[in-house]
Amino acid sequence: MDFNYTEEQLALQDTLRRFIARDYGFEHRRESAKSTDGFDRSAWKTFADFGILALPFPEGFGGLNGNAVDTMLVMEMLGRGLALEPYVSTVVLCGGLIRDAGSTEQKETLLPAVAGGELMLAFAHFESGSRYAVDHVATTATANGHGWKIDGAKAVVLGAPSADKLLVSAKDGKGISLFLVDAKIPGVTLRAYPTQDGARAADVKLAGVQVGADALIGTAGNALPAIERALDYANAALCAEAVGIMSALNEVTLEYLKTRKQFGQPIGKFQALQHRMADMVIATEQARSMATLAAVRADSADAAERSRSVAAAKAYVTQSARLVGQQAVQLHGGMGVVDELNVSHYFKRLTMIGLTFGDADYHLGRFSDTLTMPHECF
Amino acid sequence: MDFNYTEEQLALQDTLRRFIARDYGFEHRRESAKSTDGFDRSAWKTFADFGILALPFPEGFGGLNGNAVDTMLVMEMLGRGLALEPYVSTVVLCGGLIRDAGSTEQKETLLPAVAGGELMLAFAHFESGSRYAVDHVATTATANGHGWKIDGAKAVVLGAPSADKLLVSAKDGKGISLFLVDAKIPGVTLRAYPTQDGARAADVKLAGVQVGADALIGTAGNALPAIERALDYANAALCAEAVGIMSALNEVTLEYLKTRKQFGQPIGKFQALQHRMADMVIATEQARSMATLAAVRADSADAAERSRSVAAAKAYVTQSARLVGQQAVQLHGGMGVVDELNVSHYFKRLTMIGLTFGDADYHLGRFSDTLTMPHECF
Amino acid sequence: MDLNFTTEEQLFREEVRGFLRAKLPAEISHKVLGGKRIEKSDFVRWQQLLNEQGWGAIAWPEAFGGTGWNAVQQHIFDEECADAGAPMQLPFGLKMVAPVIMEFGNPAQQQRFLPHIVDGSDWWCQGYSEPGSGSDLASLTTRAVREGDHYTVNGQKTWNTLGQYADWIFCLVRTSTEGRRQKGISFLLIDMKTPGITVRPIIMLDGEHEINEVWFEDVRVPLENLIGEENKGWTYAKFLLGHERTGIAGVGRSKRELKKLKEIAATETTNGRPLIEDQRFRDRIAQVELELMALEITNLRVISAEGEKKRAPGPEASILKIKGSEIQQMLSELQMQALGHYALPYTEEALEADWPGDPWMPDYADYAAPLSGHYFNYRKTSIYGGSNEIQRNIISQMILGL
Amino acid sequence: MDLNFTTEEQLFREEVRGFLRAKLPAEISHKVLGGKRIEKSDFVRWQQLLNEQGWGAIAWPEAFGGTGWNAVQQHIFDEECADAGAPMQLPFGLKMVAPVIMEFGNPAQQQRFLPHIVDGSDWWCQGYSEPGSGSDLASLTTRAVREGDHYTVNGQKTWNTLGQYADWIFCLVRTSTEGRRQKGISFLLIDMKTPGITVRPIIMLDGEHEINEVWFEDVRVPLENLIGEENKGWTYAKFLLGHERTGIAGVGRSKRELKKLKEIAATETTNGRPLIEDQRFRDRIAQVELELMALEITNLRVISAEGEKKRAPGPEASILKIKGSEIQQMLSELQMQALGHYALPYTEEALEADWPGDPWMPDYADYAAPLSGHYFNYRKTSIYGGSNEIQRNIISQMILGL
Repeated sequence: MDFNYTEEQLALQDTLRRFIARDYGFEHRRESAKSTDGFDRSAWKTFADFGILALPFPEGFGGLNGNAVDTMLVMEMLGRGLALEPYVSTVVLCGGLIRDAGSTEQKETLLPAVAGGELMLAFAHFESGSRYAVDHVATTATANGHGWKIDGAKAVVLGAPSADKLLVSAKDGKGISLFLVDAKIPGVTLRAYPTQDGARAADVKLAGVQVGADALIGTAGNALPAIERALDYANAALCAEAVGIMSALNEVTLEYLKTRKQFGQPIGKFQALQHRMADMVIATEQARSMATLAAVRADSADAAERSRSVAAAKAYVTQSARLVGQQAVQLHGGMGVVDELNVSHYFKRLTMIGLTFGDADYHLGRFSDTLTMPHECF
Repeated sequence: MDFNYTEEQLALQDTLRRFIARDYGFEHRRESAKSTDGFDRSAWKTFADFGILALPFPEGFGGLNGNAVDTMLVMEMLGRGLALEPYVSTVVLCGGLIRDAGSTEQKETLLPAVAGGELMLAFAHFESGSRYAVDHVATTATANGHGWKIDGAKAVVLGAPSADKLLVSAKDGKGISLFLVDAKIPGVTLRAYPTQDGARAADVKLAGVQVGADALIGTAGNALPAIERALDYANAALCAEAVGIMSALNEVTLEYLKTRKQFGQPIGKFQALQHRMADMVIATEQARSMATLAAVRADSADAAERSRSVAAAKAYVTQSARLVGQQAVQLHGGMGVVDELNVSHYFKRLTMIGLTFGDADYHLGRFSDTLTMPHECF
Repeated sequence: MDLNFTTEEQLFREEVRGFLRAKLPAEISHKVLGGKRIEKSDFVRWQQLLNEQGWGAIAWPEAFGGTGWNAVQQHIFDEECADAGAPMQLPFGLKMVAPVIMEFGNPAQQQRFLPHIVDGSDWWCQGYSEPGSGSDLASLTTRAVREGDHYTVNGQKTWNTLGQYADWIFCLVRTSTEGRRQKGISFLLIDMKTPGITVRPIIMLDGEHEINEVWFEDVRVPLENLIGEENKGWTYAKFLLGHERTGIAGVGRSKRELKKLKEIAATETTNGRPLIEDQRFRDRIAQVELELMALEITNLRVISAEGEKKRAPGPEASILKIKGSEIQQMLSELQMQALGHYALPYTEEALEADWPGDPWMPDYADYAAPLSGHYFNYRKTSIYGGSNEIQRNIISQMILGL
Repeated sequence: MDLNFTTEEQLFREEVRGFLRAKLPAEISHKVLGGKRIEKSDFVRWQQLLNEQGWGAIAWPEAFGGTGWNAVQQHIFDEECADAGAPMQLPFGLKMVAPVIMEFGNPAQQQRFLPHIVDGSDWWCQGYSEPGSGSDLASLTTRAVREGDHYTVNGQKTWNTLGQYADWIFCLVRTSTEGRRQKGISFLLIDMKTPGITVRPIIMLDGEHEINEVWFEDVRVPLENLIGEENKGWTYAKFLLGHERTGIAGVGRSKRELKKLKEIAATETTNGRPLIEDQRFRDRIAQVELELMALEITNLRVISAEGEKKRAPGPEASILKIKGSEIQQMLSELQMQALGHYALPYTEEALEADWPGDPWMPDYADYAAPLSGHYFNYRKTSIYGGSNEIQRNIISQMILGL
């Protein structure tokens, strides 16, 4: 039982905290969101320098052999900074998929490029009409003499507009497979848009897209377990990001309660608001506990235990984030619903986290369905 | 659109209000609860004098032709007084069943006796293992030369210990039938107990109970619609009772907030408690609206509309009653959890209402299941 | 006790429906029902159409050009308009300044201003809140100094809704700093074209320009634009705040949005079945529908009681505000949640009436586009018009006597 | 960052389990697990058995006869005891007065009182609250007047838990009315056999006698029973209130009750299937299990941090109290709800250990009998020990600085 970060982890946390505070202020973030890419490519380079793009990869492939707790730490800091860079898409999801499902050659080619910040990836998996079902893939892959032909459409692919390559899930005869698809080749069309929280995504059409045999990640038809793992890992990362945001939002709100005056006193003197703030703090501490659980269990070899814990954490953290986000806005009054302050941006990002890779009800359902089985409490 | 009581209704309300205030105080109620019957037989006589035992019956059978709104009015006042008398069992449920399903002769024999306060009845319907399913009846009725033989067991029959006769639901070959069974005849055994709220109930065993052909209420196998209607009517009545209790509990709690002093001022000066009290008042007003809906719709000829509205009301009122009951206790602090004050007794009765004839989830489910059909809002 | 509408009320409802079918322009209802951006011209055109029918001011007395309808009729009208997709009639002229002008204005003011409100030719906005005075309105500091035949106004107002279109603003200004803060406030009507007025947009969290700051720099306001007496403005302000009643619960609009929520949930699929067949989500709809059913009846109870003039408005207005805003928020949240992945895209162009939809996205992404923005935007409903915390203060202190 | 227990901790857990298997009397665990009434003799017998093992005071320093266990060990012990159905060790002696005696008592007091707490021979109760001072403890009025070699105590205490069995009571009394109210309070230990003490039962809403009023009429208390200095009692009282830490979250007991809830839901049937297969009810269990999972980890975070002495106890104690009590209440409410019709009967005799069950009722009605009473009774958990409102005051004012 140990709730401490290691010395190295603390050092990395400190580095990121200082970077966010000094070089990733709110106005900088606003400019980045408006730029063509929708994020800051120089920040991405800095991330590479910090090593966080190499974090979850094995040392043999240019990585740092980090675990999900390392990722938690990074995500919490990125959350505080409302970082727009597609870290989850490129590193956590696609990097993780290649690490878990790719061939040695693919890992050798791709992971160092991700780690170095030269290769950006996006995971084109969910489809319209499938909602959050992980195993629903209508996109098809047909083997032919040149490799594979892929047809289908993918919905709301996060990070796609800036991705060099897409990891596309598709069904062949046997099951679900993963293909590495260059975003610029014929047949691939993107309709890009910003997301509500200022990031970028795209709907992706794949019409007779021809890729070589080497585009197949790992072996054909066996990608589902790796996809499930990657999404659990990503959801654990989102939990940590949410906790970072909630902490920051509580700080901002507490400061507002202490400085905003009405009826001749700081509004933080009103007991109803004090108790609201107390509930926000409680929710955040509880969410932090669950995000910790998710991080520790995301690395578990037992898939059922991993999924159950991550589902529990995502459901709970989303509920907590809803309370904290909504109440931070409410306690700010009019200042909570304007674009000018960071409050509304934190709130929007928290809301979108809750709707990414499964909403609270979806994850509650996953967890609830395990209840008939015997378990220790966590 | 009219939310007013008629002159007659207001007069009855006034009569009951004065009776409760003058003759049915909390200490009187406590004594009644401790007595052998668990209620006050002289109050029952007074109810007969007031006419409320005759309320929902047709004039031709000694009744007053009252509707569910009249019953609502009565139940609200009985709620304020935490009346222990088995009004719902005898008048609303059994009286209603005989009215709706009985033969003319049965109505002529039974309803005037109920109206006069000479006959007390209990509805022996639910069984262990069936939870709240209305159509689940394992008790059997077998036709024989002498009439019917009944075998089975009924769970938690409210009002049974004081009932002269039981209305027993049983399955024959065709469907569910209702039988009037003398509580004292061979084969009928009761295990009586108090309920959590100070009323009385019993588990009832029926072992080879022989009743005559005239014990069958109405025709064989057709009782389910009448049972459903009677339970809807009873649930509407319970909603009104809950609203009466919630109003009374709010008054008591408000008074406590104004008089109890801590830190040199009435605790009602603390904003967190003020807002709690405001939420209790809001919940009660909203519950009153739903109880009104239930009362108006309980008389509806359209069974689907009736059931949907009553389910909605019972679910909602139970949720509101939970909030009001729990918070009334909380705001009273230690004084809320002692037997001495009426607060805890109101709370316990509210809790039991919520668990009688279906809990909030059961009724929410009934309502939710209708959602795929088109409806106006109420 | 009867929850049914009378025959006359039903006939009235039919009349309203007939009018809406005949006169409500399809291009406007398309925008409203689709959650598109509503233009100034849409609001004005609809007000003109209502005025032509004699229904420009449903809550006003007939003497001032109103319909004289009772509260239940007004409720039916509101409900039908919402259901048909008529734009909301903005309250600033009709429901806020007009009752003050009728009650406290002089005949000249009544003749000058009221007809232009009914016929839609004057667009009004509100100058109450200031950066330093939100919930604590009486702390306002915008100064009006009497100089000969006019006041000179200096200061800043904020949370001014749609003032970028306004012809007139009604303002609370400080005309005295002596005595209790409430004693030195006056109620002024100010022509927005007066030199010295600057309107600066405030962008909301959904990216829309709906509110403004309004700056006053040596703005000259003729004395004749003072309502009632100098330093009595707080009385008029409280009258105004307490006056708006029908419609505060927003039942009609919430019923429309509930219907839309069910449509979305019937379209969106999960595991190959409509989302509404998923018990977990359906229960959430059921729960908000229960709240709305209760509120609809509570609302009718309140307006019926007021209609009979049996008593003064009670705590009910605050109950209606609290529950009404919470239900709006719940509905917009569930609409967003229902969308699944398509809650994420921010497609500003989808707010335009002539957006053709996007062949890239599935059909439902068309109606989906504005919904997350609505959820964000509707957080304002528990903040504006007296925050829900202030409403709970009102219930507990003014009504319950705590 | 590691959520697994170390090998030593796991071995320690095995040791505790072995002890419980060997020594916890079945007739006692039967009562605890069945929700039966626990007698004084049960509490005392269990304390004696623990004492024989050297585990009578797990949180005390070894110097005073404690185990010297660290916080994680204490947590494991609590958890295993709860799961096995050991009775709670009452806090009044062990966790409340003992730390005060250790910190502020003189050696004579320490020798006189501490061993008898560990071996179960002295039963302690608490004399803090008074009818007029609940949350506002400093307003207490029970007077102690120094007269020669003793104090004469007059006044009334209330919310005294299980004082009907007590040998000793620790009391806050007023020894001075000068200066700030907090300045005139002293901390006295009083022998319950002293003439002038009357214990009057207060019956709780579940019908049980668990608390009392304690009246003092000219009760003579030797000066040597004063803890520390006269008029410094408030300092000791605050120390006491802030001291109890492990166990406040009640995680072990709540895990046991969650298990029980699932067992009930697997037994009770609806539509012929176990209730736990009903998604609506299962989701409710899931929701409280999420809360408990989070609390378990929060609790471990707090006690780990304290164990490392890296910082003083923070807002976490109040978080643990609030969440812990809410979860206990939710669990008892769901247990009651799970019962369906059998939530209604009040079967007092079922609280007796030797109740044979009732052949009339279905099997599950046996375990059902105490559960509604528990729900009612557990409303106290958000009231006692500093109400949850007071806890929120503490978080917002003491910690957040509001």
